[in-house]
Amino acid sequence: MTLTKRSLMLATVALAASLGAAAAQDAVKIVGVVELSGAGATAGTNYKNGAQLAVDEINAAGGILGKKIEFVVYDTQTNPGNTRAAVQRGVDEGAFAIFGPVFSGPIGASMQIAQKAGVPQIVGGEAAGLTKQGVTTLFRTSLNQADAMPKLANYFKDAVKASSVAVVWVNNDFGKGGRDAIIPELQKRGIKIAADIATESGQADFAADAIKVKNANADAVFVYLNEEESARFLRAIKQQGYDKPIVGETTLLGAKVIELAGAAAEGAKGHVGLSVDAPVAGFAEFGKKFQAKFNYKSDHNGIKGYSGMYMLKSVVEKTGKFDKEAFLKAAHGAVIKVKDVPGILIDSKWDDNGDVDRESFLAEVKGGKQVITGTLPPVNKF
Amino acid sequence: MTPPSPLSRLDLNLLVLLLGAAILWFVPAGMKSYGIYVISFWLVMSIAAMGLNLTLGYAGLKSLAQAAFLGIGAYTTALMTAKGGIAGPVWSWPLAFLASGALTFLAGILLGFPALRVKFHYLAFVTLAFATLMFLIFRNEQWLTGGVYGFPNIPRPTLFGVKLLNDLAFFRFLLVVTLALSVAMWWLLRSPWGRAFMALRENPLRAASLGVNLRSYTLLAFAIGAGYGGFAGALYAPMVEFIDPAPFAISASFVLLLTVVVGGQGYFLGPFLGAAFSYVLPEMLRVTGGYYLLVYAALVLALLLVSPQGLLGLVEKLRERRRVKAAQAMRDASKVMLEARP
Amino acid sequence: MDQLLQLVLAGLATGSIYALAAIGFTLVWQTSQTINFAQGEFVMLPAILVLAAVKFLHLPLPAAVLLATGAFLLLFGFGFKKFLVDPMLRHGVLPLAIATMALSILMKEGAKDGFSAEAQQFPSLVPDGAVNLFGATLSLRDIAIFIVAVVAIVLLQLFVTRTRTGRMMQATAQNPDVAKILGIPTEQMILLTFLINAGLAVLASFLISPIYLAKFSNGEVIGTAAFIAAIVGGFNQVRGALLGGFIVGLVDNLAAAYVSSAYRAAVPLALLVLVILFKPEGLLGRKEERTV
Amino acid sequence: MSARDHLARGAPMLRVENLSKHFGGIRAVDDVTFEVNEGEILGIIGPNGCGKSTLFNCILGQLQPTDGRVTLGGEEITGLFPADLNRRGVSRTFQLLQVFPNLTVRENLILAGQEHVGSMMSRLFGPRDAGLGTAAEKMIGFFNLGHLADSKAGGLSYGQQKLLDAAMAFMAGPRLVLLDEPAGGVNLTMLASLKERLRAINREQGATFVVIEHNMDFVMSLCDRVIVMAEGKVLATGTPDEIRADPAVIEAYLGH
Repeated sequence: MTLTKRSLMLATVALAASLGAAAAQDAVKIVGVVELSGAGATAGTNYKNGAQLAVDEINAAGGILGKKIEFVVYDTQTNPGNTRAAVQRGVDEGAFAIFGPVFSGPIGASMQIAQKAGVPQIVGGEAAGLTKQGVTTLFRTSLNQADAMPKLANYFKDAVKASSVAVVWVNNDFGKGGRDAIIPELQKRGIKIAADIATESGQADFAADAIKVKNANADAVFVYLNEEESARFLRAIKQQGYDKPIVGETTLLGAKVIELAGAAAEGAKGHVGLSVDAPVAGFAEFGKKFQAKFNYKSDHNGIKGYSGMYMLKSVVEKTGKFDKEAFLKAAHGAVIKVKDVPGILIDSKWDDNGDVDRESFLAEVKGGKQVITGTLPPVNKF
Repeated sequence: MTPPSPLSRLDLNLLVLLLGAAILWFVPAGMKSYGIYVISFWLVMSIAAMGLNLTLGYAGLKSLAQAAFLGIGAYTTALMTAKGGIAGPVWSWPLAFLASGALTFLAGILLGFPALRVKFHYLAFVTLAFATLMFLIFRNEQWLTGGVYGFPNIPRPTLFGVKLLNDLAFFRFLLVVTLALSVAMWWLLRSPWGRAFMALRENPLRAASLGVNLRSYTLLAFAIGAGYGGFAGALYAPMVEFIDPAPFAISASFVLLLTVVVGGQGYFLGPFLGAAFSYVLPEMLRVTGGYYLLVYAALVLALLLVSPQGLLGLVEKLRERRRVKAAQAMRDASKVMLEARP
Repeated sequence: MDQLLQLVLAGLATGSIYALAAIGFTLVWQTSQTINFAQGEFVMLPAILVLAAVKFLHLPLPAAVLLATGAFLLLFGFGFKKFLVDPMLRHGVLPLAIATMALSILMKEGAKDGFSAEAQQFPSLVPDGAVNLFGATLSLRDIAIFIVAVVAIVLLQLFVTRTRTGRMMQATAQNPDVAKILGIPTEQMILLTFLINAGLAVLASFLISPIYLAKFSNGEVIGTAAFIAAIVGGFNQVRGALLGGFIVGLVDNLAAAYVSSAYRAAVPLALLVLVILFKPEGLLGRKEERTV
Repeated sequence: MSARDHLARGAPMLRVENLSKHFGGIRAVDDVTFEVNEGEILGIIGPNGCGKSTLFNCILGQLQPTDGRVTLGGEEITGLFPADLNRRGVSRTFQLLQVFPNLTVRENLILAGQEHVGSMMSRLFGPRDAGLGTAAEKMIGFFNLGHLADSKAGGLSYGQQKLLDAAMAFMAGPRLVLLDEPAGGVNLTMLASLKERLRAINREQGATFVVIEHNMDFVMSLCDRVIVMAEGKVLATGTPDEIRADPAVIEAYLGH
């Protein structure tokens, strides 16, 4: 019994101590709240590493407005409750901005806290709903699904010339969001949905799903899964001798998937938001630096973290001070060009909802590499 | 000099409980939101663990569904209190709280029926199946639960016309509810029911031969334990203000089970200690970076190897050893005196 | 029709992996009342060990396989029994079960932090490719998995029923007290079951990792499937676990195709509950007389 | 007091008719018939494996008899569950120790009586001891366990636990008590005390006893009447003196 009390007091003392630690005078604190374990570990680790790379570069070049960035990262375990706690902790610790998370569910759980505190939150999530809830502190680092899917639907109609499509998606907020966004777009273009197949996050055995896709006899299959699941699915469907077009969005054509799926990834094609293989000098440059530092190939989440950090730097420098309110004001509607800020990697515009707009690409896996076959303009010209 | 029985120790436990609540009322005053959030989270999970402690620790029924009950309570409360909720604004939370408890109580009875037929670890698998099904329902039935997108904007309760928006106010409200639920549990355990639950765990055969209705008490142990899970859920939802299926998955039920065992199953204060271990410690271990789950698991394993009865079991063991040592010293001393005599 | 056939064949291949894990689970449960919640992680880890040996020790693959197998048998066959099960068992079934839960987290996190959070390719001995069978496409790997698993199980069954050591082990599994009175070195026999369990896990790991990719979280699904298989088949014997494994593999695949992929995970568990409620001794299990 | 007086005094309380229990091909209990009269102490003896314990378990609902019936005061109770039987006034002790080790002696006794008073609700909201404090105190005194009243039962010596086990069987004021080897493993002093207490409680509560026992002296000096079983069947019935003189009984025992 005494132990209960004692441990409790210890706990409070330790908490108080950890909360009391103030940021150093000449540094600006940015707290990363990222999925380092759980279902989002791959995406989160890439996001964190990308951001870390940018932080190191910025600090080496003298920081932002003369202040070094103190970048602290808390793991969310891909759990909304933990994400909330971590964002709250970041806010309490006086973070100038919160970086992350990447998965949309945890973003939804935590964005109110950043909103309440008026702290900018720069996230990697793509689910359409996030920027529709009037949260003024949220900024994306990649295309909204609602913007990406029409581009892909056009691709199905014009390039693949499919009249029916089987849709395979992962049953989490990312996959469901993509599925909910693409199906109406396909139907709008007169394309039939031949099969609508949900799979589990972390699923290992895709044999049944592959068999189902094959027997659906659609003209093409749309695969919207996380990286590892994409690779497993590709292997499973190739084992079934499937020979129709396999189309995906960003993840399916990512480096990790190609590495894991090996030959099974060959011929997969689709739309890519961000890619180190895109014919953009900045991306390739980033890809090299990332590879050199972390010894593996970055996926699109690495680019998100990296370019997001440069977006922050650019907007702060534009306002000329570390003022969150001014930041929020300046960031909405900000247009950042590569010629001014090389670290942004690709010309980008943030609108009033925090959505980002930029060019995107069509790609195909050829010879074990992602090859860009076309470039699509931004949704709205800027 | 034998150690006190778990039931006779209860009176002392109540004292600790009241004292602890009094201290906790003031402790977070200087804390920031994060600290208050962590302590609030600890209280909520303590309630859920308290329920499981009744089912598992006192009545000996292995359940892997406590997080599912937490989820049922959380979604019920979310549905009833969020915009367009069923009840009116002032009464909405208290009603939702009662409804969450009642619904999980009924679910507990339902789940208790297999418990009457099934023995040992099989029961754990039946509850596992139930918990999996509940998780899938939370996730798949988007029209009801918001599915994978989650359920946003769950309001904080209103008390005496004041909305508990402030974290400290909400924490104190939480503390009062926790205290009330703990005292109710305390009363239950010291009543003849508590004795019957323990009899159920220690020796169901003998209990039956003494007229203890195994069926009623088994169902009750399940249902009340589940009800506490529901109550905890009714607090969890407004605390987090957003819920999605993840915190109610199977792994969360596992962690709750670990919580009860680590704290000391069948000890009244075990759930509080266990929840501190499972939910507060990891927050403190964040400094270890990505390794804290590893550290946590290693600590649990080490603890179980040293003391399968959990932390409070360890405390009792140490105290017992000291007692034996003292008695031995006394005997030695008297022996010396005897021998010293000519 | 050929969809059904394909699903059945793929289900049998997956099921044979579940069977390997379930058999080990059953053996360990019988000889020492250990409900091993880390069984799935037992199947996950050997492949990771192999990759770690290649990466950190720069061993060629065959040497890495040998080293990983040896290390795993030592740690999770012998060590698991000696340092976890033996000290915990006298405190009852539950604390031990909880300890294995903690062990499963430890193994998972250890694999993640010590090796990699990401899925890794694992080399396969069998080439990619497929054959046609009655109009159904069947991958060579599935066939290989099925054959290797079944051969291993048949060998195990022969060992148990045809050799003296095997029979002693079986006697120990069925009734350790009587076995001890009969002069069987039960301690050694129990250790043997733990080693066999570890060995089967290694085999399952090497078979499945080329398809599933080696990843720290792979054990979760396999572990649950192995429990279900063990209980559905009946805890009493190897044949039961084998049947249980096939049934779970089949049911899972058929459910994914014909029931609802969103509720797929619940279907094998529903089967489990039905078996527990109506035939608690399992499909091939023997009924035990109610005792007082 | 002889057995004849008992027969004259009491009506049949428990009647077992043609009871059989088969396990596969083994007839553990084979067509057993006997009666126990009110207030009587009946002993059942027999070599190991003669079916005594199986007979007990069939009467008490732990096992389902293959054939035959059991009546209690004229009401059929065959196959009723133990808890139901207990609420009809049938109580038992077990061959192996069956106390609740983590409850105190007092709590063990209160538990043994609590389900017989009040309702479920009164057991939740009523007094903690279910109004059995005095009764438990009396029972503790009666069995000389006063100094141990608040000790955990698991910490008691074997003999003390046996006493507690017996005391628990009497807490609810049962009409019929079945004692399964009450003397097993109990030392001589404790044995005398146990026997004396059992007799006293038989006198005071007027309870009827059926006792299974190996200890011949204990049975012969405690019981009014004795049944001898062998290979599942009743071999002989009579007063202790009659049994001692029965050649079939001597044969059965010496033959083994």
